[in-house]
Amino acid sequence: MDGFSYNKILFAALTIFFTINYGLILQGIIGKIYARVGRRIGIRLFQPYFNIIRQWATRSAISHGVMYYLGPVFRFTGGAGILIFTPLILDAPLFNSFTYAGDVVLVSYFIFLGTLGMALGGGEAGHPYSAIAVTRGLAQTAAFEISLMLAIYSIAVQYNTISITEIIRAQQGGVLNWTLFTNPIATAAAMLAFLGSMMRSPFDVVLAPQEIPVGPPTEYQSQFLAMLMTNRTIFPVAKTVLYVNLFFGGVALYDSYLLTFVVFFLKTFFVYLWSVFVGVSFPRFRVDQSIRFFIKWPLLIGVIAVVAANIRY
Amino acid sequence: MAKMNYKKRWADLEKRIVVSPEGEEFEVDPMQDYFCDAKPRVHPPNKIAPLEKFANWCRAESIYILGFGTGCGAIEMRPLSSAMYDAYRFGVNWRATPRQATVFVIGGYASVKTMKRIVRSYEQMQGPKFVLGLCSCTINGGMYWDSYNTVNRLDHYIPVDVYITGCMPRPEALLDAIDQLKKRIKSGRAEGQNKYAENFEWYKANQKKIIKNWDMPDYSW
Amino acid sequence: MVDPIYLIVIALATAFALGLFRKAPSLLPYGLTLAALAVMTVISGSWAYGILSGSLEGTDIFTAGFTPPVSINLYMGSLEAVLLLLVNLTALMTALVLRKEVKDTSVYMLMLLLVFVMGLNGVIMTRDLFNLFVFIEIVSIASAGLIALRSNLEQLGAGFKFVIAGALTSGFMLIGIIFTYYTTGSLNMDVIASQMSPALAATGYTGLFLIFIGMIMELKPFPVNGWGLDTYEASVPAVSALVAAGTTSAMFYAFLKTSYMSGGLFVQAAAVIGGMTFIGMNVLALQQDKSRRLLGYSSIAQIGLAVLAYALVALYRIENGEFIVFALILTHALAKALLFWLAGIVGKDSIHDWGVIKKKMILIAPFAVAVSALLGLPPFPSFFAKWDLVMGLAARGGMVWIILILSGSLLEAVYLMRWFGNAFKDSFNEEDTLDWRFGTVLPVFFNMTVLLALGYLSASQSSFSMGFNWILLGAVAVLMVLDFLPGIIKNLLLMGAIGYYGYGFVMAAESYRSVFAWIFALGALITLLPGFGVKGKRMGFYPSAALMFAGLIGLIEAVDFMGFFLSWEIMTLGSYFLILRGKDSKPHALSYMLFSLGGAYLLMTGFAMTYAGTGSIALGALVKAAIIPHSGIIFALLAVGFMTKMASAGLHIWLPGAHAEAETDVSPMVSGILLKAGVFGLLMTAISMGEQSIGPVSLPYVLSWVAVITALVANYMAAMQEDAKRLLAYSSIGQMGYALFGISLMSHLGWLSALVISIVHFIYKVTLFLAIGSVAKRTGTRNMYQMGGLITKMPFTFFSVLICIIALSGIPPLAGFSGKWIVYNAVLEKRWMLQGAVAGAAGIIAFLYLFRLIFAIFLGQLKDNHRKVKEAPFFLILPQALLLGLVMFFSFLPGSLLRPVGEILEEFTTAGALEWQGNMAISDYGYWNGVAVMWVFMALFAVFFLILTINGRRAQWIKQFNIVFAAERPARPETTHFSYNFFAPVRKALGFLEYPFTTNFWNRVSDFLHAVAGFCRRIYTGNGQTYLLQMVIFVVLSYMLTKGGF
Amino acid sequence: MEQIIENIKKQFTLSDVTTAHGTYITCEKKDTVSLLTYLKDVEGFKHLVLITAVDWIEDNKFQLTYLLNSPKLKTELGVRTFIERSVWPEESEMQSAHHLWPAAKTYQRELHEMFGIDFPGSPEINDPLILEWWDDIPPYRRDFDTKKYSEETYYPREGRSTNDPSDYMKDQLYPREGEKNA
Amino acid sequence: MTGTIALITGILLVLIGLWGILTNRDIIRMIVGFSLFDVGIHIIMLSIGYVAGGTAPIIENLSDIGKSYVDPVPQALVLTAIVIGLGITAFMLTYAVNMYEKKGTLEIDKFEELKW
Repeated sequence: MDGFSYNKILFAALTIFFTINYGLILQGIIGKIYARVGRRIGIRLFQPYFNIIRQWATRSAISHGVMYYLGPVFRFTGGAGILIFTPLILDAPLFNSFTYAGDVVLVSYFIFLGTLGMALGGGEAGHPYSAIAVTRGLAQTAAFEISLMLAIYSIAVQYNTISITEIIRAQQGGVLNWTLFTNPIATAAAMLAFLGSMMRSPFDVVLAPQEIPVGPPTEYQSQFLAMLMTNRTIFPVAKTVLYVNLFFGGVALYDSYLLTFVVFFLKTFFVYLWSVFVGVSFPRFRVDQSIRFFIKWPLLIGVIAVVAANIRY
Repeated sequence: MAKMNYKKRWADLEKRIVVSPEGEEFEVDPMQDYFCDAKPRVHPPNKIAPLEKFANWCRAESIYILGFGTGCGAIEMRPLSSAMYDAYRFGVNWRATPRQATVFVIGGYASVKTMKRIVRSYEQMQGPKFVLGLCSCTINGGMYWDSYNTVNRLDHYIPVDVYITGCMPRPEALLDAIDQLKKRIKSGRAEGQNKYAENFEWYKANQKKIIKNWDMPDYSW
Repeated sequence: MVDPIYLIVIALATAFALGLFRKAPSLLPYGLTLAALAVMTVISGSWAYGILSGSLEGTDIFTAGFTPPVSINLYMGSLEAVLLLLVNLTALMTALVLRKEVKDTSVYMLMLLLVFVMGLNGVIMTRDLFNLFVFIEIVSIASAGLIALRSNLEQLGAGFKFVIAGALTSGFMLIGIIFTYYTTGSLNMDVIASQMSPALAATGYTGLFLIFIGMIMELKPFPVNGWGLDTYEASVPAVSALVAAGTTSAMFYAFLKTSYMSGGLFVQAAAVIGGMTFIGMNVLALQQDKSRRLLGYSSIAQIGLAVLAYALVALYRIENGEFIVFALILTHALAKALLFWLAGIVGKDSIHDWGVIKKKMILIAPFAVAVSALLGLPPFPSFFAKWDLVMGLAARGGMVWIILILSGSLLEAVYLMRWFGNAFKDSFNEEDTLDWRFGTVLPVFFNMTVLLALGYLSASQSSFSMGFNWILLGAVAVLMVLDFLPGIIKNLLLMGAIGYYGYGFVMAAESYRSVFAWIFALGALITLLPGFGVKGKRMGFYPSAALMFAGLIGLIEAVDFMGFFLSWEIMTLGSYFLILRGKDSKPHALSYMLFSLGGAYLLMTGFAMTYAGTGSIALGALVKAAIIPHSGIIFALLAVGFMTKMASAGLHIWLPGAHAEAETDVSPMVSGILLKAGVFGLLMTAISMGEQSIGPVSLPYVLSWVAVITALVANYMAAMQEDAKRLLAYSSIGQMGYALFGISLMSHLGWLSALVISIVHFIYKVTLFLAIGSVAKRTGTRNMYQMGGLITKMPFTFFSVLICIIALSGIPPLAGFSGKWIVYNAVLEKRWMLQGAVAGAAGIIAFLYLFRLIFAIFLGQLKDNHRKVKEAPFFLILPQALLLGLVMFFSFLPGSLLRPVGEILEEFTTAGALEWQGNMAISDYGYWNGVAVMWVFMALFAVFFLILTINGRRAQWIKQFNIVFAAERPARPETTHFSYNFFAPVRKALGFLEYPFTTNFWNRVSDFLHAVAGFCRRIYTGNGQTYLLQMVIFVVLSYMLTKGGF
Repeated sequence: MEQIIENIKKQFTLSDVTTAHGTYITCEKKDTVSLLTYLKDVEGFKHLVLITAVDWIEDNKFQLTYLLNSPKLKTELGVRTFIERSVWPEESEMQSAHHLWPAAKTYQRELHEMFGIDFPGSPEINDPLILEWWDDIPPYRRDFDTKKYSEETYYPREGRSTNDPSDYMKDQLYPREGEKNA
Repeated sequence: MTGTIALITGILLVLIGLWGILTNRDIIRMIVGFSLFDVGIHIIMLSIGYVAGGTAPIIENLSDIGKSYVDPVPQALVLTAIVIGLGITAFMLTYAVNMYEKKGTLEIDKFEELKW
């Protein structure tokens, strides 16, 4: 909880840079995993780098209007904001640049800035597919967010704080101190919500690549798409880090930097893998089906988590 | 006498009189008001050669194909994404919208009607964009060489980077063509977009010759 | 001073003198009659003035030089004088109105009129029982003659029924008089009253009872009053006016005299009959659509109320009883005469044809005054009377009667307000004419003036001191008088008045009041700005707005319940007139008024119970009320009352229509500002009374669930609307749900959130309503799917909507987030996580409708006919710009808002209060640095924008149809704009939320009442004989019930 | 099937019945629609498979074939009729059968566009179906020279030899007649 | 005794009158019923003031003082009541005539133009 100092700007930039690279590699790995499940060889590990550089290097571009132009900016601001408001690694100054600005409530609401930017940008493009996809996305978000909120309430009561740093700190000192083990019900509710937020199968009808081409950004191209792609590399990482922080003990700063990064990598990777695991195994839900799913089981688990936390703590 | 109403136009594209909420009447011309009618521009390569070379390398290694089946050859493209051929390992990916694709695979014969859509989709693609002509039909009309309704040579209408012969060519041929395209891109010769912009009038005249009811702006942005 | 006996003499002599004239009418007899009536008016007026000013005393007038019991004597006291003045004035006015009838009929009519007035004078003055009977008979014969003035079939039938019913009644009375004489040996009421003892009452019971029931039947009790209704309906409106105002007042006074004579023997019976009449007639009137018969129902109901009030005053020994009863009866007489005269002017019987009244817009004013006076709305005497009555009843344990009186009043509001709404909104046939003459119009406005003046006078007569600032109402009156000026000048005047008064007012307001004072004063100024853009006079708008703002200011300034309640009602009235101005707002304004009145009556009951429990009507008494018995019920009553204004779930159905249909600049007033009155009241209750419970049920806990369900369902409903303003209206309901949730948390942070939400909701809802209103104005539609792509045409409006939806949804860099963050902390502190989660879900559903709002209107495809739409007019943009500045200020410096408000609340509770370290707010659970978030956001945004601009500077700007559409191109904007049934998948999954539970419930209540009315009113078969039978049965039953057997 | 043909023959004059590759009956132009109605309503040929035409340029006739299917009998029946072949830009005429099968509308539009056979009364019959703004002889008429058209319009690449399609087809199909002519 | 008889007669007349009013649909008969009702009331009034063996309440000379005489007030009242009753009956008859002229009938249940 420090105040502002100028080196934090540098730290924040480095955080974003680090996460972009990490996100790209993660994308490569996930793509590879998807391919192996389909018995293919799959993309090269560095394929996402090619894609993103190619996209930034596009020569021509078109713009549908002011909001269309600003949409990706909003989107990226939202993604980068979450990243620098969330502690990536506990007590590491480099990865805690602006965590003093707010707690988990700030982060969970800041997510919507990106959503809004995307929705507005896609909307101004005037393409009906964008609007259809946005309605789907918002509807699904509204459905899964409630169980996430219940889970956050549950652990907030458990740890008596909503500061992410404090929550991580409370989980230190052994694997069994993780929320996963101290409050498994809340973790279950949150991890189901996580599936929805990652927009992977069975909840990927928002993007619906062939039916309403790639969802909200259907009209996006060139640098605009490049910015969105960059955001897409950091956004899942930011979300995953948030879940790791809240439910899997976060990442503490070990004596060895290497160990710290290995732990960071493993935790985020395996949390991410959970959505991939589900994604490759299940077919797609319709939107109304996924809403019904989310307001049934995850909600029930979330309510149990809150009630249990209320009784116990 | 022939009763056929051959020159019928789509009513939604005609000029129309509308009444504003204040009751004022004015004319809306969809072709003028709803479509951008700017001409395409030439986008020269980056003057810093190494940067351009690097960008070309990335462009070559990241090929986003427009998933748009224009003819019977399109069926040969599908196996590429299967485990058998797995084009993904060469950096190939499919996008469902021209806005985000870089390579347009013309899958076989192009009838006049299809040609109209091909032109439109091609113009809607961004960036350095590349065209693969699949099958003989794109080269000389193939078995439709004397058809009243199928174009004979594609490169009169849009610039083509690589042709693939055969009727049908196998997926391996397509993979090979992609390889050829990569080489072409890396060597900086695949400037089809600029060629199109430079020779825009010529291409347009050719297109308009066969597409008689030209009911769209000259360049579909 | 002129001897009052001359009242009778003059009338009689003139009547006889008229006999000398030819039958054919001429101006002379008419002039003579007018002169006689005028002289009588002057005589009674001078007496009234004399007695009320104290220069005269009540005197007995003895006829034939003897004293009672030998002679007949009359009495002239203060009450008599006032009633005489009322009767004679009404008669004079009626004579004026009847000018045309005089030409059509004969001179006999004038004679009848004079005899009638003479009879009424006698009824009022006489103290002799038999003399009373004689005068009653004279009145009844004369009125039977007047009723059949036009001798058409309806009048004849009604008149005959009237005559036979009167004969039967007088027969009973006569028997009663003679029995009484037999037991008491006197006919003088004062003498009998002085002799009255339980023993005498027992022996003379039958006689006294017959007199009582006879007088009651003259007052037409429910259900034996079919003949009375027929009379009101059939006769010439002017005559009905005289009957309603004169006869009923005189008869009621006679009833009082006889009741006084019998020593209050039948008070309980009177209470039951009065109550029954009040409720019964008001229920039955629901199905009535003939205006004059409706007035008849209303008259009888009002008299029932007066009887009830008298009986209750006597039963419970309520202070200031004379004022209560006479305020009711005077208000009724004046208002009812006014309405009957108005009916004469309009000349239409069905209430659906009254739209023609709009040919002379000015007639709306007396109509509104009369209806409000009848309903007991301030500032009319009946309001103070009802208030005193209810307070007195509560203090002495008459809760049942309070419920009865208030529910009856609510029922009355249903049909009167419906009628008023019809008249104000219905279209009319241009060929219809009004009977617009000096003689017809003068009385109407005269009575209106008298009512207003009496209202002012009666405020001081109420037994409760009243902390209401009359200056405010004076301003309203001035605006009403100046209504002929152009709108812009009136707007300047009103804004000047509010600015001038508001400055001192805001500075004077303390504690949390100051927050609301700021909202009300600032809101008034800002929402009045758009008025400059409206051309023309805008008749009626500025007085109504002034009335509403006067009420709002009065709320803040009120120090006691009465001032608070009065302001509350004034505010309701003003906002009702404002809402009614909307295009299709008729049904919505009605339901708004009814719900508001219902809520207000609950408040009144709650206040009354507080007064009963603490003996004080100061607002501070609420603090004491926290520990008295029934404090839970008081809390519940007040809470539900205020929640009606906040439109919580179950009580919300008035809001969407009312807010959506209102005019462009009225919607922000009623939505952005008016709703805060409910928040203010509830916050006051919560802060004063603390946590209350009924039995084991904790009320704040119940409130919290109501609040979050309100928020959830309202937000869902908002997402499902096609109408942009309805969407905003539902959004208001949802936001008020959050505020209610904050209040129900009963903690520092909870209240802080409620206040913050009130403030920011005021800002962005005013802006949004102005923005959307201007879009609706420019595009000529409110359906969102008919708009689209307006961002290029109305860029500023788009920008303000964008900022507002970001603020409203609580996305961090803007001000709305502070409310959300505080709610989170407050929820954790209270551990109401389930409610918190529902509220959170509601917040996310809010995204759905907010995105829909901005997308469907401003993004997507621009429609053909909107290609030449212009940006909103300057005076709609100016207030938006001011408010946006405020939003941005609060967003950059959240502490500037949170700190002072938090300090205000620390006065009440400090537990869990925010701690401030520089710009960082620290709660028990988390922390938040709004300034840092804002700067981070701006820095990131700037950097990324720069990157994008450097990279994409060559972008080609293209037009709306340049989209990728599966190699085709879109056909038309209408078919390409995806907006109709926008959230179809959500509806598929969560459609059950849309089931109109509340609407159905209230519809069923309404249907049930109307069905009851439709069924029960069949007792009025129209057959005179049946009526007689009913009367006989009524007499017998009453006798048995009062005596408990024969 | 024989029974059906017997039944038909009772009411209609059939000029030819062939069962070589499926059953085809040939009727007169004026009888065609009533025969189709009879087949649909009485004999149960509920399904119209297609309508097609053959250009007998030598006989100056168009042959129309209505291919019907009976789901009950699981069999198909072709009804042929010959109509007068007009010289372009005159159009031939035939009665419309769209009231029997809505699908006939599309086939008739196609025939109108490709052969210049008009079906008065058929919906949208005058609107273009496949070709956009065609301004030549209807392309399926055999007097339309498709190769010439293609060469003039579509920029052929060099290096192909070709024959005139009508002569070529004549040589292939009617070699003796061709010799006679020659 | 005389007074009681008069009282009972009066009450009986009142009841008969009421019965007549309530059971006859003809307006004229109803008016007749009213007359009976009225007369009954008048007799009741007289019987109330009746003093057994009393003389007329006219004091002509001093010797009359102390004699019992009937109460004069009810008699005075009855005179007024009779006048009023007459007036009302006349009024009713006027109505009856008018109603018959307008509608051609005297059945009371035909005059139901106004109801509910």
